[in-house]
Amino acid sequence: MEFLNWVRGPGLEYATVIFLVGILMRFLEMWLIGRKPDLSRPRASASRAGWRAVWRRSLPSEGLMKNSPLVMIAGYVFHIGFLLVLLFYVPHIHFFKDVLGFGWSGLPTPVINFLSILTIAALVALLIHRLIDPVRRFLSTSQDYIVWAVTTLPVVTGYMAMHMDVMPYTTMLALHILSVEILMVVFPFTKLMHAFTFAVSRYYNGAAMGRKGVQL
Amino acid sequence: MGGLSDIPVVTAADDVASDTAITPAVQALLMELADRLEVFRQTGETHVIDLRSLPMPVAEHELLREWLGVGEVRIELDSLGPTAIHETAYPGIWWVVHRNRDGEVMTQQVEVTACPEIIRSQQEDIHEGLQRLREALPTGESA
Amino acid sequence: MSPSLERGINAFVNQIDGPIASYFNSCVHCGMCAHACLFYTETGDPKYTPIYKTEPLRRAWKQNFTFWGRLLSKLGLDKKITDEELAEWETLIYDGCTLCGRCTAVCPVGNDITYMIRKSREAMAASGHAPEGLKMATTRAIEIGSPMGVTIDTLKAQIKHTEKETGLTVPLDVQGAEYLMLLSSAEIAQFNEIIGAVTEIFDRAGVSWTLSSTAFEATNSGIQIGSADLAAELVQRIVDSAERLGVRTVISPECGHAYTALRWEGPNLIGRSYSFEVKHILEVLDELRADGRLQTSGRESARVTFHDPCQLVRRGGVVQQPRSLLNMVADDFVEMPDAGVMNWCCGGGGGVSANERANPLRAQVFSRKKRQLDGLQVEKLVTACSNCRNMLEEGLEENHMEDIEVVGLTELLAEYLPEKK
Amino acid sequence: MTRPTLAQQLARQGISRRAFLKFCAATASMMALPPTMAPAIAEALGKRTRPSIIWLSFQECTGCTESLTRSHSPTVENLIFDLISLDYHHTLQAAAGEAAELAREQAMEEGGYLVLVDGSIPVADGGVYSTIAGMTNLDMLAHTVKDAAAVVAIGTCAAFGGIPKADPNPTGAKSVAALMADGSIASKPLINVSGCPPIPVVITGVLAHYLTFGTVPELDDLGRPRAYFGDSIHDRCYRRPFYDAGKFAKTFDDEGARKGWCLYELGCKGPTTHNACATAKWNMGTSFPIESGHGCIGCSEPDFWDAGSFYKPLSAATGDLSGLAGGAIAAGAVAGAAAGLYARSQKHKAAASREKMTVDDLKD
Repeated sequence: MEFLNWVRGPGLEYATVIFLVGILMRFLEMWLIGRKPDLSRPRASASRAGWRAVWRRSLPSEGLMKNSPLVMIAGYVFHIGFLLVLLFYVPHIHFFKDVLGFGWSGLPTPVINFLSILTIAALVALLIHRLIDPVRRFLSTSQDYIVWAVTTLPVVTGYMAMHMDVMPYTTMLALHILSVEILMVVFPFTKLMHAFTFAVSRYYNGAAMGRKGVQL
Repeated sequence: MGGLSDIPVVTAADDVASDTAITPAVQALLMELADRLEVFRQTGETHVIDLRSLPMPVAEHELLREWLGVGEVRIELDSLGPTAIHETAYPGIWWVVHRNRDGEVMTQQVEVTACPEIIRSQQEDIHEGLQRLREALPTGESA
Repeated sequence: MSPSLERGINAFVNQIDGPIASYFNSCVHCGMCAHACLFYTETGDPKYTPIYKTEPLRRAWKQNFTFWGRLLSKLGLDKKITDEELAEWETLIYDGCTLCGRCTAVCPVGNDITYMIRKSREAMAASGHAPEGLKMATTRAIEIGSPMGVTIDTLKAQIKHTEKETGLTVPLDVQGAEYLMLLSSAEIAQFNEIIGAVTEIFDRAGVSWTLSSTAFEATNSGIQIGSADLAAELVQRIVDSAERLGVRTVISPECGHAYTALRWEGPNLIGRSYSFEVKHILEVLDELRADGRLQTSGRESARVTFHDPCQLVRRGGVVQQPRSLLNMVADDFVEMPDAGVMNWCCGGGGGVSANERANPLRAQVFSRKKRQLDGLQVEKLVTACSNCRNMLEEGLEENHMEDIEVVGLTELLAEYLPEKK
Repeated sequence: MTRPTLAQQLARQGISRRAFLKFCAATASMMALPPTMAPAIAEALGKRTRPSIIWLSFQECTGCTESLTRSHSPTVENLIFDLISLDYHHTLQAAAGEAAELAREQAMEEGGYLVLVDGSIPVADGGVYSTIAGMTNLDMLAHTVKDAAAVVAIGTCAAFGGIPKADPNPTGAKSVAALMADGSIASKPLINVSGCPPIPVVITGVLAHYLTFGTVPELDDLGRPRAYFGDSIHDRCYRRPFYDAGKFAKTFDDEGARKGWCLYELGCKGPTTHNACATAKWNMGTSFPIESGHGCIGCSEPDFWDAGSFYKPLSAATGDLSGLAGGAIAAGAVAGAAAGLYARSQKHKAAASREKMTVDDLKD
């Protein structure tokens, strides 16, 4: 109980502060470097192509499906599953409503259950693939594995807390919240930042390509 | 508003009891009693279930009591408050309710035995009673 | 001061901008860029994974532009960039990358990896870690005027030869012409038929054009080696000549990188926009076609395919024009797999062809083009870049596929010009 | 003088063996022991003598005593007058003033007595916030505990500090355990009977256990008897099947609430609260809060008053996150701007120290 009180009290406060301060820092660090204006005469609207790329690159591409089907499918399943569970599990919505002041309707628990299992399976598949695939194994640093672990833990502990087979609910809930806090603390200092910066990089790339008249 | 009785109150257990003729908890208890009765028949080992220690609403106690029914024997004890004992419709299964002097329920037990121990005359009491009887007997001198 | 590690690191810091920071922030090591890269798919060696080639740049970013990176390197917890490391990356950045841009096109988080490698080359050159071949080519470009050592005298000889062949005047240094036509040294030295082809097409179309004796070379080795200063000098020569002649449009010839260098990088290199437009020869020809000024007679019966030069399509935005033009003359035009913006590189772009050390690797990765061609059964392979053309010819020869003829699109069109009235 | 055993005492009062057996059955039930243990209890109680008990009340509301005196099975009168010798209790004793304190001193003379404490002990400012007969609570407790056989902390205030210790705790209230831990009072076997108030049957059950066996019952990590605090309210809750089925009341007056669905989302602290409410129940065994449609507020747990709203689900944050977020965003903006501008200045420096590349740089 003391543990739970710590994780949902001061622990959550520390994590929130580190998370927000860290993300803002990273964003400003990135933005304030700035970029020189492009003096070449554009063939087409850069900004339109930029915004298009932000959306367009969320869609699966045929080539990737052919080359790395596992990363592609497991990647989609994990990202979508994770987001749905995060945003549409009723207790989570209660949490957000509490903090934000507004809520939304959630998905039925059996759906969330199913999504959690799918997400965990996809994450495990991605880890195995990272260990087996020559390219991904070669590229991977310890950070890649740490990030995998801190992303997977909240899903696993959350699922376990819902089903309470292993440990008392309190302990499991506390571990779940703690794992989320670890994720939040690690977030600004690792590649997890891509969850926010992906839109920025897609925009820059899309705009650079788009002003040349290439839409990808 | 007329009074408290006007507020519609529905308890979960009422709901459960009316919805289904038996609840899982009652069913589990009945199965336990059947097993214990079998053991008692074969080995003579008695058994007691303390209903108060079970997580069930009072309404479920009633449900269990209704399920077990009432048999041939009813006994009233007056000992540190009233105690009501009856044999259920299933011989060997007894329903025991101990109350204190204020009539509040102290324990409510279901016993699997031929005769609840508390009904028997106790050695200490017999000893003490015998003494009293002897004291009360008119002696030859007075006769 | 000569090139040094210090100068290199300084160059890294100078090159990093907001987009590069966002790209490094976003990379999740998914490895998808590897499958888009010719050098990985044809060698199977993970070190050619595009994002891995940007590792020194990443560390420069982390150590100079992130709070944590600065802290870690101050505490000595992050490796410093060393000369040995840059030497190791030299082969990845120059030999194992043609700046073809396929990785940029597939990255799910939208990283412009090609841009990052292009930027990395700035620091590589500043630290002295550029391949000999590229150094020499760039030196010749600056000192002689062409990476292949072609001079104005060579061009004048070719002009004379063309005039004799065609009976037409090849305009040189004509003040007030509408178009300034540039050439690549390969065209002057090897594929000189192009001069005649352009002369005849423009003559039929009634185009006012000229060559320039002070800016005939369109290629830019400064871009390939990664020296913005030298690249700017080469661009400036063209800009000065074009503005002196008062042309409205400068035409980049059949060359991929010459187009992107002049059209997209040029204004940023010299720090101002141009007073003229830059178009690729195929863009000009397609405009003439659309205006009805370019007409052809007769059709090619051979089975034809088109090899898209990467810098022209993916990095340049010239995609539809070659198709429209080819359809004017080709009856049996088939597209290669992944044609258009997702085409595969010939293997010699981005300065790789000028880097002799990379020859074996280049020959190895040609296997992709070979496979693509094997499936098509074509007689003619049309392209619009003299460097691609060179690479394709060499590759076909090595693979005993000389029966496929490689030809430039402008030349092909010139073959089907109607008889002069 | 040898004291009579409890059995002798009962017999002397005309209580039959049968009545004694009934009492033992009730006691076993109270102690959450299997009913088959009743004969063993009868035997043990038959040999014990009446222990002396000193009840100290400090920063408290008398709710614990109220709870105890409303204990119904067996009636507290039985317990108090028949089985124990309650030698000192502010509220209940007839004696007052010096006579009362004298009673306490006398009870202490023999040693081996049991000390019951309700209320927390203020230690701030020399303990001036609560004194009895000119003694601070701390002094009285230290003095009384010194020769005690064991201490029972009755109620959450005595066990964990309770409401007096809630933020900002102006009196410096501490629990008995905390005082033992920091050496302010002697360390003795301690039983925490938490709850605000504790369930009366739990108080008497613990006393009965001590009377019967003369030992401290098995305790959990918070010093509470496992027999009563071993399971969470949630574990023993009759509404648990609804939780498992994902059926939750969303408001106190919705269809779910009427159907008796789980109150988790309305802030029930059942899953984190260990107590015997779900089985022992309240008000003569009538019901317990959840049965009446209100979630558990977690009163038998440490810091329950500071552990967030009673009406927010357990998974809710207890701090003011949205307030905090504003500050964090401002701090992040300032730190980010500083870091960004520093990086920018580094870039300017790099640009200034940049040397133009010439063709000579390409020649070895």
